[in-house]
Amino acid sequence: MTPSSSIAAPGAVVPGHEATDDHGHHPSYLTDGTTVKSWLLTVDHKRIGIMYMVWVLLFFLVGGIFAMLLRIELLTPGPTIMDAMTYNRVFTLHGIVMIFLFMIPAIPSIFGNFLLPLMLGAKDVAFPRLNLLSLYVYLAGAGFALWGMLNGGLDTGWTFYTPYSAHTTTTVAPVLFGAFIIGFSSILTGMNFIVTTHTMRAPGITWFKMPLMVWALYATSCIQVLATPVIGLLLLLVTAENLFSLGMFDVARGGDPVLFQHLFWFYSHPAVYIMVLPAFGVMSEIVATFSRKNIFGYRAVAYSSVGIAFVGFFAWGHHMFVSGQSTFNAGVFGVLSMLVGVFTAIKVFNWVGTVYKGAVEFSTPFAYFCGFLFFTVFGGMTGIAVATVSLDVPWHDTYFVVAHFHFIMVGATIMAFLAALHYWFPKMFGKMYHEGWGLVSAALIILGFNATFIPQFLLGNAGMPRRYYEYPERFQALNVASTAGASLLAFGFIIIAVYLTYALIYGERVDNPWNSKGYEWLTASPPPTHNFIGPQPTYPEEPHFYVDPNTGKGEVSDV
Amino acid sequence: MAIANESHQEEHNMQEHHGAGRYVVIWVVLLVLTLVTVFTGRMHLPDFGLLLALVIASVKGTLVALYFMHLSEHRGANRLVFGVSIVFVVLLIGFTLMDFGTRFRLANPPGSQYSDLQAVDIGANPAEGRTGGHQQQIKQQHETHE
Amino acid sequence: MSSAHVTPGTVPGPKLAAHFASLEVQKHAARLGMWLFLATEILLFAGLFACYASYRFLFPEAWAASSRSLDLTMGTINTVVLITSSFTAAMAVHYAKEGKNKMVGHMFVLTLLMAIGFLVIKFFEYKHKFHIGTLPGRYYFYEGIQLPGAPLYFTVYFASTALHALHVVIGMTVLAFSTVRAYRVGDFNANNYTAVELGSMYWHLVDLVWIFLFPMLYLV
Amino acid sequence: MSDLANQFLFLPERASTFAERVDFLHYFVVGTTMVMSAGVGLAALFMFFRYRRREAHQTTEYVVPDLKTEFLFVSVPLVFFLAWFAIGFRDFTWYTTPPKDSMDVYVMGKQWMWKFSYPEGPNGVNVLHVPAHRPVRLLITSRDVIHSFYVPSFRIKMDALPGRYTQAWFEATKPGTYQVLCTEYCGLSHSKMLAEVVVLAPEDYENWLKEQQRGRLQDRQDALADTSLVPPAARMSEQGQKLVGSQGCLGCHSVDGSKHIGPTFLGMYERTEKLQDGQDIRVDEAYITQSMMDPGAHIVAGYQNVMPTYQGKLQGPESAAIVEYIKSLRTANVRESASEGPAYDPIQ
Repeated sequence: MTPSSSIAAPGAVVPGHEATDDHGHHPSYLTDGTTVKSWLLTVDHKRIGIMYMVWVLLFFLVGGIFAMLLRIELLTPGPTIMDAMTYNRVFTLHGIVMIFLFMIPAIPSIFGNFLLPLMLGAKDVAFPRLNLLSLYVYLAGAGFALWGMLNGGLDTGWTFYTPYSAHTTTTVAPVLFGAFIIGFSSILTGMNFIVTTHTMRAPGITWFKMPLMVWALYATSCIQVLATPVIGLLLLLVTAENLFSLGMFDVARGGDPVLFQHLFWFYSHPAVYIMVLPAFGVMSEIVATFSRKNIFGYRAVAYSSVGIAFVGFFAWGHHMFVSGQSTFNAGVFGVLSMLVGVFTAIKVFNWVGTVYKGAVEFSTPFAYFCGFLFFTVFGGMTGIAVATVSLDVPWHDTYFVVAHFHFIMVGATIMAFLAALHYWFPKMFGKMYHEGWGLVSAALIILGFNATFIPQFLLGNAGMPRRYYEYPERFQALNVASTAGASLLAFGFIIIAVYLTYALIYGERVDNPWNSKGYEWLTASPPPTHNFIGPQPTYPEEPHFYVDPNTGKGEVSDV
Repeated sequence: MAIANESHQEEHNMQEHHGAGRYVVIWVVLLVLTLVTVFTGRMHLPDFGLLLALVIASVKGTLVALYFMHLSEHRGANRLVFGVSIVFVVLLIGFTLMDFGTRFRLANPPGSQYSDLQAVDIGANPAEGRTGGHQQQIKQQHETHE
Repeated sequence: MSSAHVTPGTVPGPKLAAHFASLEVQKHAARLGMWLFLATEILLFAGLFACYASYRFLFPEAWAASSRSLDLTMGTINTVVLITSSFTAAMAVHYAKEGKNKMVGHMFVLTLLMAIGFLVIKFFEYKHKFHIGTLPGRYYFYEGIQLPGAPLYFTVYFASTALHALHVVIGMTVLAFSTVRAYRVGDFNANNYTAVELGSMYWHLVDLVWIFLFPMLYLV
Repeated sequence: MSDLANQFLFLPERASTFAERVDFLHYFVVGTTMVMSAGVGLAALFMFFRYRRREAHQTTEYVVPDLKTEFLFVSVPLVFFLAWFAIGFRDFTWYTTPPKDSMDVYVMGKQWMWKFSYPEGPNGVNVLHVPAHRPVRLLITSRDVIHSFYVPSFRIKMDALPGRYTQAWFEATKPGTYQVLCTEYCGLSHSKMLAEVVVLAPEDYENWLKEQQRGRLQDRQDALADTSLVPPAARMSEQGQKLVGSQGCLGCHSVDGSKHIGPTFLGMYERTEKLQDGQDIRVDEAYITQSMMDPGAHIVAGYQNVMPTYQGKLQGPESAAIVEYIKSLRTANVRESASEGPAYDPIQ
């Protein structure tokens, strides 16, 4: 890529930003209406984002408590604190809560909602009311799911494999129906983002000047729109199977449980990218900001997001290598899975390349970036390892797989979530948190995370299957190590909760503490209700353009 | 000025207004194709019957999408969205069928043409003791008769 | 959507929501949103089509026999009815562009009547099946077809036609709103017909799905 | 060398030909992963240090990669990934294509046990006997939900689908006992659905097979006489295990600790049971034998008197064998012949 001529306008005036020089003279979105109603019925994308944050964090807490219960139970080979049935329900609920209620909405619905219009110079998303609707649909689905959990819960695992899910006596139907409803929320958000990206870009923001976060959200939205309906239908079919014996996958009548798995993974594999692509987007912003550099290979990173979204759809069969699927299909899906790895590798190399000749400031979000980088490389490459057809045979459904996807889900997505939380905290609330505590908790979390999941890789190697309530004694040492790590991790989260809450109230007022040149920082922090005061900002430069204005065009050097 | 361009182009495309005659023609063609597909369907062509029916259906579907839904006037994203969704449907079905066709034969559902196993249940026939899984009701009927 | 920036006094047009740059953009957004929504509908049915395709692939004989047990005449009539209703829906858009609100209403009423006709015919088909026992899965008690896979066919049949019928009902609701608006308010014109257009697009999708379901279920 | 690697990676003992292939690729892949992660990490660390910020509003150069760099970013991982895929798929094809001369064993998963049967006759519950150095094809099925047959030491795994067969094959390389685990969640006692593969030297296997085919217990005496391999108690309990399957005991009594129509056999021996009339009884040989012949005599509290008598259906040595089998299911001895395994208390 070559710098376009528009780069030549150094030090451009940014009108939307002027009003922020004297704080308090314009109402921010936070102070514009303080009644409960003004929050609950708002169509402001920023407020919706914040409401999402409240709920999503609540569900993260619920899922986290489930996770800790699981880890405590696994301290000893036999029963520890609960019976087998409870354990089976708890791991199912941990999966469902974390995936459907936390992971999928986490970054897109909180940060995407908050930032997408800001990054595109728009006043709101294209369909603000649909946006609010998606929040309430999400809550309705969550309500259904929670109601089902309180009424006995279900023990199928989050994968709901038939025929077990069709026959189990636990409350499958309400939870599945809840997940089905949440699907609508996901679709609405996705539609909204795609349309917003297509139609609401401010003059000057061409496709290849969009922040990479937007590219990532765009790719994520495509997956949400195209994949979610399939799982919606499938959840309905399984619910019908469970309630009325509809018989679509009924083995006795020629139905095929492997067909269920095909349809399930057609959604659930791309769903992994719904969870991780926004994380990639967040990290592209953060690495650029903190090394004060334009992204190395912008187009490559942008295209690879779309590439992952597309190829990610056609790799689903690698979840089924030993499920009775044909050898031929295993080969096809095996090759396609490798391509996803290549796209991810492109991103990783370009992030590292961004730091080259940059000016790194090692603050909390960047600390998470470091953790993220390691976890993504390791998690991603172990992903390639389990997609390597013959290696999957011993690893399939063991703790190796558990560790791998937690490396991606927790290692990449939660690191990105925390990084985003710290990076955009000043943007959202105009307050700053305590940097020292930020670094301490980041260190704790990264350490705790490694201590939790690296033993699980080894457990998987040793052959411990997942979803085991009791296990042979030889696995105990590693399980204890993993539980110890999890406690460290939990402790890190508690510290974050404390200092961020403190910062919310007593934090120092700031506007752009990172001196970032991302588009979203062109407006005040916290932004005014309609995002910009006065005329809309112009966008003469690409985002994260840190070239010295005195040297004119900037020194362009090829590597 | 990307923003203006995309939406402006769209608006420009949609400005054209055609006479109602065009809709009538499409409608008639759709009805004729329906009759054709019923006719060929009733011939019960052995191998390519379904294929032919699907080709005709695709032609009909294309006509509906292009003219009733005005896709012929749309450009850019709208077309892309529709096209991509069709591609994904085809790939979903294609990969799944590929699996059934190439699987270890005994792993396919028993009684199917790709399996060597006998079917567990092949429909209702009380005389042979097969009840189509409808045992409960048959039993109850039995009891009420007695 | 708050409508703070409505420009009064010009040609009667749709309200411009505050966050859009122009009406052009607003219409474009609405249309693109609708296409995306239709894409999700297509993929929703794709799941059922995949089930259909897989089982048809595995049990061709049962499929052929079972499809012959359906009433082709009723199916054909339903197809004609739905295609015609789609045609009237398209005409409604045509008239909306010309500002003939009465005709828009009439066309939609015709569409709705045909939709009801479609559902009634479907009801009689269902009733017949409940009577002879060509029912899904373990409820199947029809003795006429003794082939493995036959109960599965009726699972697919009922699942897909029921889902389609649900869409017919949703489509009818959407169109009913536009009908009322066309008669009562009558503000559709060349500048303001998005509501009619989107409603009718949804209806065409319902038709489109049936165009595929018909040969798949009745003509294998 | 590879033993050291196995220790380091916590890999279990390597006991099949497939395991050797898998482990080779395992080292390659995991080694590259570690080198790559470390490489990226070190490169990043170096750059974080080398290019640390010197002033708050520092400006930087505008650096973009040229085509060559991007090509390198794509091609290097691609070459590695495709190489892994090629090796992996070759091995997988090998794994899913059993040799023509392999011996067939039917495996059936059922909540929550594994049943093995050989075309020639003998059946087994939770213990699979196979000869070493001979390819064995497993035709795996399930009676209820999906299970997955996993032998870590052989590195093999295959799902058991209800109503149809999947296949997997292996060739064990050394005699021994290897644990079988279920890896597809299958309900309450998923984690207790354990079994084992006993790999015998070819000649031992022949003997075992002969013994099995002799079938009736009358022959057991002389069989014992010429087998010094297994202690008599274990030998008898093996017969008993066969009998509880063939006599239908397992229809009502589980061997995994779960309560069914009758009390579980697991840990029954020497347990103190509360009877319906409130008395306690210690389960010993006499009580077990009496329960088989006159089931209604002492009913354990919480169970119905539904068991048929086996008077006349079982001969003396047979009932003795069953008693011996139940004795072998004492909690501490659940996996008595297993090389390693859990010693857990069953849920009562």
